[in-house]
Amino acid sequence: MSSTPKRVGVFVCHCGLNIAGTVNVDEVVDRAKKQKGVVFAIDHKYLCSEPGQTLVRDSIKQQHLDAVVVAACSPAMHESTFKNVVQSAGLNRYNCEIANIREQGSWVHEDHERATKKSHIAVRQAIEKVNLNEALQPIMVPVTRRVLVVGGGIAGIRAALDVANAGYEVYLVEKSGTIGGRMAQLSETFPTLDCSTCILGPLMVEAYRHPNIKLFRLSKVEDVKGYIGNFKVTISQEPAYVDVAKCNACGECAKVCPAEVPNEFDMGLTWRKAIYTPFAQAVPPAYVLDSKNCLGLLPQACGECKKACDKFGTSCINLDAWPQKHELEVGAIIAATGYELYDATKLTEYGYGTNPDIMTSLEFERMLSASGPTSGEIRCPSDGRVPKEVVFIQCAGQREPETGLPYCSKICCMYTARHAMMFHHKVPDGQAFIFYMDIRAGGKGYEEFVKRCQEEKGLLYLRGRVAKVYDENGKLIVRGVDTLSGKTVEIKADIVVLAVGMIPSADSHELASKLKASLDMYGFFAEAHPKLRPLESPTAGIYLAGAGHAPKDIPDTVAQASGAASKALDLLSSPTLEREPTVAKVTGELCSGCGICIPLCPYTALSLSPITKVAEVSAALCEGCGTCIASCPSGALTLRNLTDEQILAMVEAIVAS
Amino acid sequence: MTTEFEPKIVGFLCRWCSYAGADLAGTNRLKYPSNISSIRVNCSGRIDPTLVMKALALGADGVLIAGCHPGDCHYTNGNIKTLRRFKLLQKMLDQFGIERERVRLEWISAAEGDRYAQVVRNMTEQVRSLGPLNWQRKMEVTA
Amino acid sequence: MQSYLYFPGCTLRATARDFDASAKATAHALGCELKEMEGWLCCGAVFSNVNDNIMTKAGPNRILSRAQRESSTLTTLCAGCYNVLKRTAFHATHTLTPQQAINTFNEEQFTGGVEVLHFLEVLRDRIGFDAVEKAVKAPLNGLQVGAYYGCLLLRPSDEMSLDDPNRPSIMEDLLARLGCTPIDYPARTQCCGSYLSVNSAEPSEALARDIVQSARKSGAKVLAVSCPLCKYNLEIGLNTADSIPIIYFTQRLGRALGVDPQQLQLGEDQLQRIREAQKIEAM
Amino acid sequence: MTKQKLAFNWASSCGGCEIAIFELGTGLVELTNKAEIVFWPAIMDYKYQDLEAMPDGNIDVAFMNGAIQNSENEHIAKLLRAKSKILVAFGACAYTGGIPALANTTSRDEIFANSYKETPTTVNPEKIIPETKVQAKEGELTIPEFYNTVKTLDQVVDVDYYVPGCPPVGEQVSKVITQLTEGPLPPKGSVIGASDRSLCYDCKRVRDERKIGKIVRTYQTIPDPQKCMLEQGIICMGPATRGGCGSPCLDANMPCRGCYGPLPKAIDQGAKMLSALSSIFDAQTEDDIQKIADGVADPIGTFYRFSMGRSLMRRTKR
Repeated sequence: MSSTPKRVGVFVCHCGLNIAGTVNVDEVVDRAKKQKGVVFAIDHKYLCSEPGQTLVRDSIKQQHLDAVVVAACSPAMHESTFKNVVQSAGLNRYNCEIANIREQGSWVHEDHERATKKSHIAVRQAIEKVNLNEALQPIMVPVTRRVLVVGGGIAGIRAALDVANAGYEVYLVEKSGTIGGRMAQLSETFPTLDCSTCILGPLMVEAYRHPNIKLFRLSKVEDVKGYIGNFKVTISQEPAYVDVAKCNACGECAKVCPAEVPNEFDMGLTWRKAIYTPFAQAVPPAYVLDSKNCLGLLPQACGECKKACDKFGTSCINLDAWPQKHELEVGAIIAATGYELYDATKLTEYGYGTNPDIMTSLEFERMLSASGPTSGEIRCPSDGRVPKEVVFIQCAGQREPETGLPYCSKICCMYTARHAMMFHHKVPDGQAFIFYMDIRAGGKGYEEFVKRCQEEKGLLYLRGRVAKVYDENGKLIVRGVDTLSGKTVEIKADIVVLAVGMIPSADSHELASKLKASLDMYGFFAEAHPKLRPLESPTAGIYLAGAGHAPKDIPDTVAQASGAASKALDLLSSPTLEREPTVAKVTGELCSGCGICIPLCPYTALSLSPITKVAEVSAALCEGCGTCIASCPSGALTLRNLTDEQILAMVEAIVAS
Repeated sequence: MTTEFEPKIVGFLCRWCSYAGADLAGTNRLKYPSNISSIRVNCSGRIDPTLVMKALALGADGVLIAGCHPGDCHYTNGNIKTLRRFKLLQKMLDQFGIERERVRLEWISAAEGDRYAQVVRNMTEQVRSLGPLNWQRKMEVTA
Repeated sequence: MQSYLYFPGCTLRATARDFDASAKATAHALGCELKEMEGWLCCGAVFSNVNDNIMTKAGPNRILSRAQRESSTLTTLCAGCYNVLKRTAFHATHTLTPQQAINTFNEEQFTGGVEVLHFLEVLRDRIGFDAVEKAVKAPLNGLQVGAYYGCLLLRPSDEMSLDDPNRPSIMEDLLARLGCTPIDYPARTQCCGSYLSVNSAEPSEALARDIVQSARKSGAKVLAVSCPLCKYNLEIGLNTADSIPIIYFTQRLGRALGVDPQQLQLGEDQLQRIREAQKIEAM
Repeated sequence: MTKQKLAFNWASSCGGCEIAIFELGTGLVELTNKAEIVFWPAIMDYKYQDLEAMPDGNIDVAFMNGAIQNSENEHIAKLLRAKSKILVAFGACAYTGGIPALANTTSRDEIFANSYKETPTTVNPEKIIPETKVQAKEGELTIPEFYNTVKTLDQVVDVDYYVPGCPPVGEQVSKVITQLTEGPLPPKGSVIGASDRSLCYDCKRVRDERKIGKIVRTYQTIPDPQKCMLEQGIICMGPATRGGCGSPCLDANMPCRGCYGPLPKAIDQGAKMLSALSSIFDAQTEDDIQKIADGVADPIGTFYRFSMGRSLMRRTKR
């Protein structure tokens, strides 16, 4: 606490009409002038603009201000901006406080008088607080110059490669037996129709071979400790039971394996063995044994694969392998957890699951793929006949509050057009019907692509929703409405394809809570700011890439991945980083060493000194949450620049008004 | 009373979830009564019952403590520690005769701008119908 | 004897006495009773989606506030009444309606303390289909019955929550227990035209024809319904050639339980038509 | 040298603080060599007139114990203030309200109803309750007015020093008297005769892990004399209470009840203790937390046993 009262300057922003439209700025300025300690108060149209910042900087010098209160938008927006201004004017950056009169003022109140009164209160709060702020210097901590990438899809691969190519080590964690993710399952990509695996494959290999990238497949993040620049991550890894170095993928093991399970790569349209290669281009190019579906390892139930491998193969199978734990230290983490499809069985009106010829877009995708169950031929799953009528239902269960998916998955209009076109190329005498709500083809070359499809004969776009899909005497009937002709239509279909929505992958919630990164209302990773910081989580040191953040197509995903990588590189570029010094502090003479606070600290920043018997804080570990302060029965603990005195001064500012 | 009573509500909002949620309410231009003024703290775990009681003693008619949903705390489980304190505090405030509607603990995530607005509307109305708390005067009453 | 507070509704006291009678008889045969509630009145017939329209809400709320005094549940038969009452209770408990205003107007308090049940729910969740099956005396060997739901029983699904609005099974499950062969046909959840038939017959007749044809195509010989209005719409305006015998599920149930047709108010003509339709001595 | 003039008086209290002075024993005799006791109704027949007769500032140090619960208490407090150079709030009641201030959880009417009507032993057929004035054949009789809210001494007059304790322990009393009679004087408003750290600092009991799975009341168990009371689930006010008492209660295997009052930086002793205690509840879910919290039978009576008068809320809403 400063002994001599600070000379405080108050700056009130109009933010164009955002604030001034509701709040009487002049009145806020006048009333601020009357506050104790305030020697200067002025308003400005846009304080965050260069002239605005200059005004603050110059006034500090001319008016000999010790402290500054900026009444403007939320501190989440420009707190650092104005702290920097204050610093550049030669004051300690902690002599600056923000009064939030926009997000929690002008924007939420209609009554001008009340909005103005509340803004005045906010200003008073800030004045009270800044008066009691102490000048602090940032705490410097070292940065571990390594990056963890979670998720081995195209986003994870791209981000890992960018960081690795910049010369930093990367840990790439993937839950399945290979990297590649969803993109590897795709047949072609819109709008250029180039073969998905052909463009992905080389990247997979590059990532796998890259000296700076260490791949942990069959792995998941177990635990995350620490903070930006200094994360300690525990990875748990399932064994592959196959020695990658020795395996030459001869496949003898799979031949003899008795355990058959649906092949997730083919969306369950085909079967695979318990020992298998996920797909042809999988890296590492070796077989994997999935212990969940193996007849038994502990105790060993069959062991046929090992026998076969020892006999015909390179005896690379070790059935006694154990799961491993890896302790990793990284400075930044990139979350690239990707997406899954909404459970189509929940959309009972479309009858998915009651008839094999009703399929999801990703199942249809597999059927289009040369590496798919039908090697690229389109057949009805029910009886293998070539379908003549195929109905595509866009927005299946999407843009629909009832299903919990009010959002648009962004890619469906495009891939459905592609699907219809591919179908028509493969079955020239076939007829494709596409039910759509509206076509969203924003993107380079997208609109042109859709137009091409729409003009192609044999593709019929029907604007409207499908009411139900039902089976009448072995024939699929699609009943919907064509809102352009205003008629209900009934279509006899051989195959019905549902463009179901993208949802965050199942384990992203678990990862988020370990990373302490917040999610949005749908379970996608939340960004720090939708416009200004779309690549970062609000939690420092966590960066976002791909469809785990929001539904995205491949170009957007790759772009965001490179963006996230460069954000991480920005952090790694310096060996140390500054941490907020607003941490807990103990007044030794008042502490009795009762120890109540010790177990409350999630960061073990508190300890009892063996010599003095009283509590000590490790400033480097403290995150400044303040829970220990609230618990301290003797008031010996305080939070720098958010002391009880300061909070109560703010409370008084509120109730005294 | 000639003019309607306008309660004074002090809001302690955690920086990562609830304050961000309150900001989101603003970004979405949701409207709620201006009776609440917020104080941004890093974590709801910072809130010492002393601060709540002092606020009431100083003349606040209601106090809202808002933090992240359990499991989502930016500091692992600061909100759980708040919940522990709050449960016992609530029991004691009952003894003091302070209605539960006046002191509330709510979980509001950064995505729940609408929820924040709703909570504030609802709480303001409840406190308004309870009338002023006026603790200062109650303490002075001797005769 | 287990007793369920019961709301008959106007139609069951007029054109659909057989529904009322057969339900009471079958309930009795299953060892419980439908106890008619004190001072019931018209449910309002249509649930108004305008929530601040207190007038349309007053009636059903009054019914429920009275039921509340007698029991924690209220059992209904008519799909229309069921829809109105269940939604009224739902809106009250979820305070979607200005409950305070309604109660003040009614001078009767309804606070949501009544669970509105359809007799089908009673059979499924309270008595249990197993118990029903045990009580079957005259199994209807393989009689092909199509269950017709219409819309009011099932929609809006989040408020009615009786069964899946797209693929319901509660009636089929019951019929199967009685020895029938339930017929699944696409139109069983389609709208019957409801009050359209009052002012313009054609569209509702068209709808009815669709439904009946769809049922016949799939091999149904008889339709079981749970709504007098549906029954009316499906019967009227179809010439006997493309019509199909339509009875209340309670009558079907009653027969299986060996209740005398008189008690079920199954007219001889009805029985006759069913026999013809079904060429086998199932009834 | 002229002897220092001392005064002792009690307001609303049990008299334990008077006894505490006798703990000086023979020291009392030595005291009278250095100082002259000019007013001490508890041991000698002083009259209020004697006090009123004194010129202002006549007394050097006045020790006032007891809370202010009626108009007489307040009148004498003011009188004593006027007549003394130094006024000391002596003991928990004068300093923080003490046990009498627990009356603030009810009201005058309830107290009267209870004491003069409801208690089984009361015989009061006419249901008479005390009036400040009554007409009798002797004329008008008056008694002091009973207050609805009990106050601390410094809520009615300006106080120079505070001595906590119920009662202040012997050696602290002699220290205080010497300090105030011989100087050097501490800054005005100081709490004297106590430590600035909590009782835990002096506590000899062993601490292991700071958590509480269940609240245990003293009658339900015989505490392990070696282990920290809190860790045995017994509510011990030690962490939130000034040390300096020498922890006699804990030595007698009873938890601290908080008579030495709040710590220097603690705004409210009860709130601080409540926070400290609940913070270490060993529960994660709302229900489990509630279970433990329910174990605290009477929060106010527990956390404010001695400090209600000086608490933030000061009384309940009546």
